Amino acid sequence: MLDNYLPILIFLLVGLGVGTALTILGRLLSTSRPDPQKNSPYECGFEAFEDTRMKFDVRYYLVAILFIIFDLEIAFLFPWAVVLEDIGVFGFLSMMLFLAILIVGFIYEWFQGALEWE
Amino acid sequence: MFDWACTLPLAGWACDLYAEQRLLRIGLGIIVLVVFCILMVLIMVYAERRLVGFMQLRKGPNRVGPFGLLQAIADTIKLLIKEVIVPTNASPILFLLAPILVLAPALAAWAVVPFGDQLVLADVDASLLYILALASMGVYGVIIAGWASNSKYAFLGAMRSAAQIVAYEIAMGFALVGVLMAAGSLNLREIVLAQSGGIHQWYIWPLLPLFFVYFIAGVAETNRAPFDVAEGESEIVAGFHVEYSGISFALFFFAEYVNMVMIAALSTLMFLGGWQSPFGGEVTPAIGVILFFGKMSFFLFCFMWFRATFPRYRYDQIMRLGWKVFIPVTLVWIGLMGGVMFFTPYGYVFH
Amino acid sequence: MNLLTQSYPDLVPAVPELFVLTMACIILLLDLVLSVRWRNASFLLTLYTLLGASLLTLQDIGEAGRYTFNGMFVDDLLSDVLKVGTYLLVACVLVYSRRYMLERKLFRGEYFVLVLFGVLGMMVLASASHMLTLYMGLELMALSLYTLVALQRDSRTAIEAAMKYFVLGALASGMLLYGISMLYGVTGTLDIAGVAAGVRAKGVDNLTLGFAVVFVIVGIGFKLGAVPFHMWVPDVYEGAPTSVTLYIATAPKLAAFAIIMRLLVGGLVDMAGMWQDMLILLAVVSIALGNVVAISQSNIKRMLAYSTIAHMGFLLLGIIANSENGFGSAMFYALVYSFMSLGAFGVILLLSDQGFEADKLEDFRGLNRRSRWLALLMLILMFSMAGIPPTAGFFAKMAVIQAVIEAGQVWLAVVAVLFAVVGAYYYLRVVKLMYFDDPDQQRDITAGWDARLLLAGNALALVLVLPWIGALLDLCAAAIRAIPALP
Amino acid sequence: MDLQLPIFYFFATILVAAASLVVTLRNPVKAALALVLAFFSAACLWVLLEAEFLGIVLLLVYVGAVMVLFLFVVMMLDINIAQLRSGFGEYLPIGGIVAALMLLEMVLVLGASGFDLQGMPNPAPQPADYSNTRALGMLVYTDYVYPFELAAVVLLVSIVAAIALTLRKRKDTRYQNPAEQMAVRRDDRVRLVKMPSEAKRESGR
Repeated sequence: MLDNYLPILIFLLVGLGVGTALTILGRLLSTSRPDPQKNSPYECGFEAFEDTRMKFDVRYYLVAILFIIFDLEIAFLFPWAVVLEDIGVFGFLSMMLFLAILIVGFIYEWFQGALEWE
Repeated sequence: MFDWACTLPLAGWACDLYAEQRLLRIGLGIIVLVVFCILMVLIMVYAERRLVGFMQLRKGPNRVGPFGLLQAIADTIKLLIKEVIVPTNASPILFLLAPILVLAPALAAWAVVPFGDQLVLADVDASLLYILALASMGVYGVIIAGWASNSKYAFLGAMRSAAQIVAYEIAMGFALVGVLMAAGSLNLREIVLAQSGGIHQWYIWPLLPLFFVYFIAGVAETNRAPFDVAEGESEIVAGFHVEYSGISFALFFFAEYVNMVMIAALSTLMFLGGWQSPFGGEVTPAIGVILFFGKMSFFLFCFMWFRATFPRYRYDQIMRLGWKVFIPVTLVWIGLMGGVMFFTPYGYVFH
Repeated sequence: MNLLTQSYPDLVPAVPELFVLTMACIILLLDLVLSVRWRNASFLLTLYTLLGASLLTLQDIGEAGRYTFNGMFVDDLLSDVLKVGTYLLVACVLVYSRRYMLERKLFRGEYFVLVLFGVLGMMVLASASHMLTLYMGLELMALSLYTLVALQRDSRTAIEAAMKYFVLGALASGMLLYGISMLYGVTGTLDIAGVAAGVRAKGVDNLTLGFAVVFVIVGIGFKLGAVPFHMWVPDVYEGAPTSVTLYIATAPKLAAFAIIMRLLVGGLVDMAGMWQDMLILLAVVSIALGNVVAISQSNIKRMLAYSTIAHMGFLLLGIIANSENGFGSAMFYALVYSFMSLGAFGVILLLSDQGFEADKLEDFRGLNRRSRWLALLMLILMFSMAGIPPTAGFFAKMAVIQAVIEAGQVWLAVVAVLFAVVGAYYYLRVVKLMYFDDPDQQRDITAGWDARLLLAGNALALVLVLPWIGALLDLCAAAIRAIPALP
Repeated sequence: MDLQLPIFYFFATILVAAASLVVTLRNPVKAALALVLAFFSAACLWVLLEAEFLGIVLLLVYVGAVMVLFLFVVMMLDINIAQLRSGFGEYLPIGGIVAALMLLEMVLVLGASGFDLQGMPNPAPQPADYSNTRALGMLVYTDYVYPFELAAVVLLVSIVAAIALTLRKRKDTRYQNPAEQMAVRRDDRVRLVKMPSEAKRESGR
């Protein structure tokens, strides 16, 4: 089984290598004439007058948390879908109960307005 | 000639591999795949500009080479020799690292894509999961780019790309669950083989709603129009890569197109029977690869078509579509599939 | 494990759990559509749920242990007694805190749902015969409790308390998990009976097992709030809304006892020589520090928090004895303590008012003049906590100390009694404040009749239970015998 | 195959280095990125243990979802780095002692008889067509159905908790509803009134 993963490992390293090599190549081939105006961050022609980092509404985090919860749910669904034939009706029903519990949560989210983007 | 090296500690395995030529095969495979990606991107860039030009009653590139065919190569050379500007307030290392981190997973995902029954570099069992995982890593490049640039536009772009994932990844995952239920495997080769027997066996028919959800989510994941809110050149100039130029910009560009080809390839493998012929029966590997490319081109065409046709989605619309339309649709379909498979005699429809 | 003939698990033993889960989901959804005026419906439905669950649990209470879900769930006398105790405690918690929550705008559907899910977590814990379910139950309970503490979002202290509770609680469950993973590494199973067998096979002097016990004890120590893992207790008790403090101070103690019985006794009874030593340390320091520091408190919630720490030390004495009598007396102690704590926090709740928290000791000054009846109830509760006869608290203390003496740890008994005497000081100070001082305020007590009645029953029961103390101790001993690993 | 050993050391080194960077880096964003690297290396180690499903899910869930959002929280909160660092030196001795003790314990535990190579021999490598996902699926939904459903309940509680603790209907924030804005019709905004025409009075010009 691990034999199959060897090419992947090598490919990942090659992928990183290709990117790095091209970046270095670009630096070698390209000109470099720095200039304070050129190097300043893009701001539609204005001087930047404020820090980039800003606070966001809590609402954003809420959607993010809900997303993580559903992502975990998907992690549970994948092996289930693969072995569905073998685990039979019992396995199917156990997942339907799992989904039912989470659908309760989904309905709750929906009606509470957590899915609205204001 | 290298015999002496094999006596060194740790080097023994390299010699063993060399002896069985495994490393050589892997190396060749990787080179083929990388060259394939580069070629595909060059063709895509040219084709897209011509096609969109055609749709918008323009000419598109037609000066460099016959019919402008060499335009993409000219652009590559231009980008290679242009200056890479690192903004004053940026974190230089992360700034240069970001495009590399976008490119590496985009390339490495191809390791498990089967072009034919035997034509796959690494036939791992959980290949679909592996591609998903790598795709989700690509977002780091975008985020790092947005943060390291230290520019408001770039930051907003990165922010939006995270919202994008939040909106679509779940629907995409649910859609894939349907495919897995039908095929009973996470392995792409086995998923294709489960669709053998002709066009009526392809999963696009029984899983039509899931197919639409998947493809739309795929378009969103590659940050393509109409879901290109992370770039949104008319709103936030160029989003996360506003500060990038030269080769670093080219890497982002390259990765985006490689990802696009990947989504097209996955859609082909999972819904259109991969390399299989629509009339059933065995095909030779060469014909299989041609069929695979043919099906893939259709999806790639769709990508360009969307770009030429649709206006950009608004933020709240993206959210609503992802959470309130796609998730219920996919959930209902999964339940329906399971119900039909277990409690009615029509389960064969989904196999 | 033939998958083709996978048989359906026997759901009958788990019916109470399924019932509570279903009802919690129904209340969650119902509350979405009900208007604010109909909130009381959710409240009543929650009470009915607890009532229904206790009927379902009592239905098969006498029967021998029944395992289901592949031996991961057990329905025996121990679990039944603890579950019924939990329902009763939580029902009282809800009735006591109804007005308090209404006045603070916390009377929301989420509150009931989270309370019910907490109950579900405790039920799962009480019935766990597999370390995986034990852990899931623990997390379910803890997650609900963290949220309940933070439910008062505009209160800085509540948020701070929730944060401390969460961070330390997560650390504790991490420790417990670490210990569990070591046990799994050594014995190769997560089934608690299997662990017991594995420990016997591997031998007691296995170093890895030793470390596993250390981590398990640390995890349990955190959950119980025993010194030196007690840091969260006073802050959480003080910072949380009093109704939530009431909840945390009662039913979870039974759940913590369940963890000890299932994991430490059920799975690691052969390692008793080792965990006894550690528990002796925890118990002595808890009793000493809890009783001494409580004296200097001016906030009664904080004072009761330190008193909890001391009481948990007493509970551990029964465990240390490592005998059927000892475990039985510890169980009795847990039950009695949680009802005392219920009453004491109940009084604070009843005295609290719109925009006023009766959580200072001064607020009890001259309570006798304001309400003779409430002062009397508080007197009984304080006497019982101090362990003054003829209250149930006295018999509970006596039972554990007797067990310790039987186990030959006379010095431990002496230390415990000495510090109990020290502890009596601060309980009696409350009594003095109530009866011999003049009231600072003439605020009317506006508690509803239902809460008053229930509180009276709660406090008087601690005295009136006297004739049945022997029977209760027998019940506890019988419940302990349900654990298979005991010799 | 002895190739596994160098690969293990490769990823283990990265993991330890990245984990140390998480606590020592001054910039919280960079620390979070180091944590991502640590997760990635851990996932590779899991795959090396032939737990391919769990390894990839670690990538998918932790690296692909949890850390992305965590990174955003860190990026957007204005964390005062200097203030954050002030306690570092103060807690270093006690933290160091605890860490050293933990290390000692781990060495003792892992060196003890329970975990030595004789007590825990390597399992035979799995054949190429072995499906880790399948093996997992066969157990989770049947034998372990009870903890599995409990996991759903825990997730439900976390949904309720997240919404109860963060969702707030603010009355003071003014927000636009673009969909409503777009749905406006002419009739909602403009009222055409029919009026009889009047003769324009000529001004004296």
